[in-house]
Amino acid sequence: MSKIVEACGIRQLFKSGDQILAGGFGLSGTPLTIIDELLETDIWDLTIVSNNLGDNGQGLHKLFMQGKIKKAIGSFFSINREAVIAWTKGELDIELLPQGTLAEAIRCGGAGIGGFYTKTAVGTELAQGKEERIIDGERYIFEKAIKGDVAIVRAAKADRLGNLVYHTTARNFNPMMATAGKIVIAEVDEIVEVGALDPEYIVTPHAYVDYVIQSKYVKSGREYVESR
Amino acid sequence: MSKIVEACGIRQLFKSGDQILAGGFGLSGTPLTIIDELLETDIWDLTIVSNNLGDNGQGLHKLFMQGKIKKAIGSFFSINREAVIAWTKGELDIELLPQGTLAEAIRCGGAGIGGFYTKTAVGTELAQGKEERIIDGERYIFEKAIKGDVAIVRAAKADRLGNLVYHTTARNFNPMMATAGKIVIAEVDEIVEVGALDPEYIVTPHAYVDYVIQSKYVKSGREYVESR
Amino acid sequence: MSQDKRHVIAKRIAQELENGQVVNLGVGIPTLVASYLDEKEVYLQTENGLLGMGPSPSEDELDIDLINAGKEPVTYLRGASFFNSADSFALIRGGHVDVAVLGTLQVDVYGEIANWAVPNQPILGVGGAMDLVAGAKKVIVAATLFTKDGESKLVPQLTYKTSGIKRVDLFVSDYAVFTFPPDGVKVVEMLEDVTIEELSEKVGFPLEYLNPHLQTSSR
Amino acid sequence: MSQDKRHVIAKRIAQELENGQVVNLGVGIPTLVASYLDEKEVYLQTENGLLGMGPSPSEDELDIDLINAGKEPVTYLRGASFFNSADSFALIRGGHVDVAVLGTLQVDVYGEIANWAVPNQPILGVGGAMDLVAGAKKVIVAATLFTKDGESKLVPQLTYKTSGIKRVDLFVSDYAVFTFPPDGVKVVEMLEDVTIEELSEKVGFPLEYLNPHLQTSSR
Repeated sequence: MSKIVEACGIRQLFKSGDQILAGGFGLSGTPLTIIDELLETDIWDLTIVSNNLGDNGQGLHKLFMQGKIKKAIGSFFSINREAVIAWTKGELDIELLPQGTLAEAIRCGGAGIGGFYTKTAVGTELAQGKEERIIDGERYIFEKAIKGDVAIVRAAKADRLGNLVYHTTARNFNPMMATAGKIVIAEVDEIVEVGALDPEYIVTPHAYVDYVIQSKYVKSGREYVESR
Repeated sequence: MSKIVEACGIRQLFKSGDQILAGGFGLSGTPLTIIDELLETDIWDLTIVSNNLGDNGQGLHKLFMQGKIKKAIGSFFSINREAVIAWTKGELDIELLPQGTLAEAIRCGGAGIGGFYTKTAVGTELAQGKEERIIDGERYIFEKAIKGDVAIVRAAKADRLGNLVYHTTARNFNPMMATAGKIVIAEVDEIVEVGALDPEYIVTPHAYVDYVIQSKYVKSGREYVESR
Repeated sequence: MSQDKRHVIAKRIAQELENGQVVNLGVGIPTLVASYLDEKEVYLQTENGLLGMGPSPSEDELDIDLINAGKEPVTYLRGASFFNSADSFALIRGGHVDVAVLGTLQVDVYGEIANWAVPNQPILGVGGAMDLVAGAKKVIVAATLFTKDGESKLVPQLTYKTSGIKRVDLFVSDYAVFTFPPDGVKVVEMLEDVTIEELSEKVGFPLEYLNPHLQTSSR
Repeated sequence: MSQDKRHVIAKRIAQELENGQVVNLGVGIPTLVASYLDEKEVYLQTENGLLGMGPSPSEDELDIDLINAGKEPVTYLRGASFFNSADSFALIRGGHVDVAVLGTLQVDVYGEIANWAVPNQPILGVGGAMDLVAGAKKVIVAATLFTKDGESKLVPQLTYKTSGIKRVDLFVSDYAVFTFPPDGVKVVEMLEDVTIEELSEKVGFPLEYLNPHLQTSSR
């Protein structure tokens, strides 16, 4: 049993209208190869859950420019100039969540938790329409769990069972997203043998991961470039 | 700055009536040395949050037999015969939670989450008196976060800043409890220099830990024994 | 109860497990299932924080920190991972455990089970029972069909405290394998040489085969 | 705005930080605080998943995966740890970050701040701003006291969108350091050579010293 597949083999796992959880903060930890494969599909009207919509013309930005994205749920789209313009024109739906609320909601989605109460954003515009409750004398708002049809994540290494470890701050949203997709696809820099990863150090246990592909991107100075 | 203290130095950190979060599952991952120090204090009426109340006459069992425990919140006290008898006589208050609910409630306590909705225990006796809510067509019950005045945990190694790593299934409740105490004391097998622990592999960042003591217990076959 | 019966049940459950599945085995009969996995690539999870649990250790290998949910020493296999209790129950409650095999006291005809509160004893332990019932993708219960006193564990209605509203998928007993479609319990197959009429009489209410063909051809 | 003013603010904030504290520095002026920590043992947290952030890397050290919340390359120091975004915000929201130093657009006289929604621009970014305001044990805001257009950022009432109901502890501006007791803003100390009367006139409402002794002896 191996979960390792060719990059192009994952295209069939998506369908129009899917809600996709995409790891990454800026471009760090973004599954660039998987996103490139999505560009080759005939699927549309995607809802993307991700901190931002790519950066520097890469990652989810490409998907957005191709017109595949109907809605984005995340915490920071100010850096995505084209997305901001599209939103102004009513061509893109955006749901803004505080970064910690976004991360926690995805964790809940993967953990079988229906929702949670947070102090973050109480009394602000982002709390409008949300249930408020006093717990032990403090004000909290209710936030619902977030799940995805597919989660696409980037890790440093996978073993053939699908256990994952991450690299520095490229970890970010990836471990939670890997728990909250009906289908979970991981793009990794390196595929290693079962037993090569220390059991104490595995961040995403293989139970969460359905498919693993080898990344085509490598770091070159301040950029991520295609290596082949 | 070092958080390393002598074992006896922690006695002053507790007071009567405290709610104490105590790591461990059975005796695995139980802070046996810290519990021994508690035995030497003149504090009483403790509420203990722990999966069970020790085992084989060790750990929290000693604290219970000394009469220090007023209430226990946990998931499995059936193995604690004396505690069961005390409960029957009305001498011990017990709040029973499913193990996953207990773990999640403590995580929420440390994470600034007021409470959460879980499917676990819906429709059972353990849901009585708890708010029920339908989320996306499924029944959930509300569970409140749990915090402690003091959290006592057991780890394998600490560095002098208080970063912690754990050993196999002795990890169990310890990492969550280490986030949810106003004061957090860790008992460890080994104290290492700052920089000796891999930053990718640290489970409990030092921000959570206030004091570290060297454990006096070592493993000997099927038992934990005092080494000095 | 005879060792044989327990092993009949465990062996039959092992047949239900498939390559690649993540499986949680409860204490008692469920633990025995591990002995019948043969070459199947099944990954055992234990809720105290391990995926990839191996068999009991030799005295040399023994590490008393490394235990299963029944607090017995275990080992871990290549590809295993350790995690904390919150993450472990996130795996369970979030539906990432493919099969939970659990012991039980009672199963009602719709598949609701009572497996945590022993009658006439103080109810002070639940452990991970309710999380597993609510969270595992598939739940198989393993128990002898009758108590030592001869009472059926398969009952029209639970008289013991329920473990949750989720219906189990399969009840593998020493007499028969039961499944629970919306209209109530059906016999999948007999494991003992009795007719369905005889078994119906023993449990105290009429039973039917899931596959009507078996109904007419039994014995 | 002059580089000098920014550095005056950063340097003054550095004085507020204590050995052993876990500190989160926002983008802009807050980032400059790191340059004035000297020998202080302060541990910098960045909400994208690192405690123990070091200075910018040399070109040799550069690893573009390793960035801060402002998406600039950073390094990590001995004793650092990496974690996921949920755990990072658990640290923040759970009250385990001792001090957050944040930029701001406005601060009202009770210490409520507006630092996420730039007026007359589409509001499409919040990042970790609200989590930090709600969660950090102590919040220090860092900003010049006046906008480029000469408007005071210290206001009787917010006209921009609030970042949360929690009041900040300190506002370090280029003119003065403000604190926010229950009865409203007080000047802790002047950083510019102006009288409190002159500053009151500039902000448009009367200001008082926290310590009345300073009130009489100013200039």
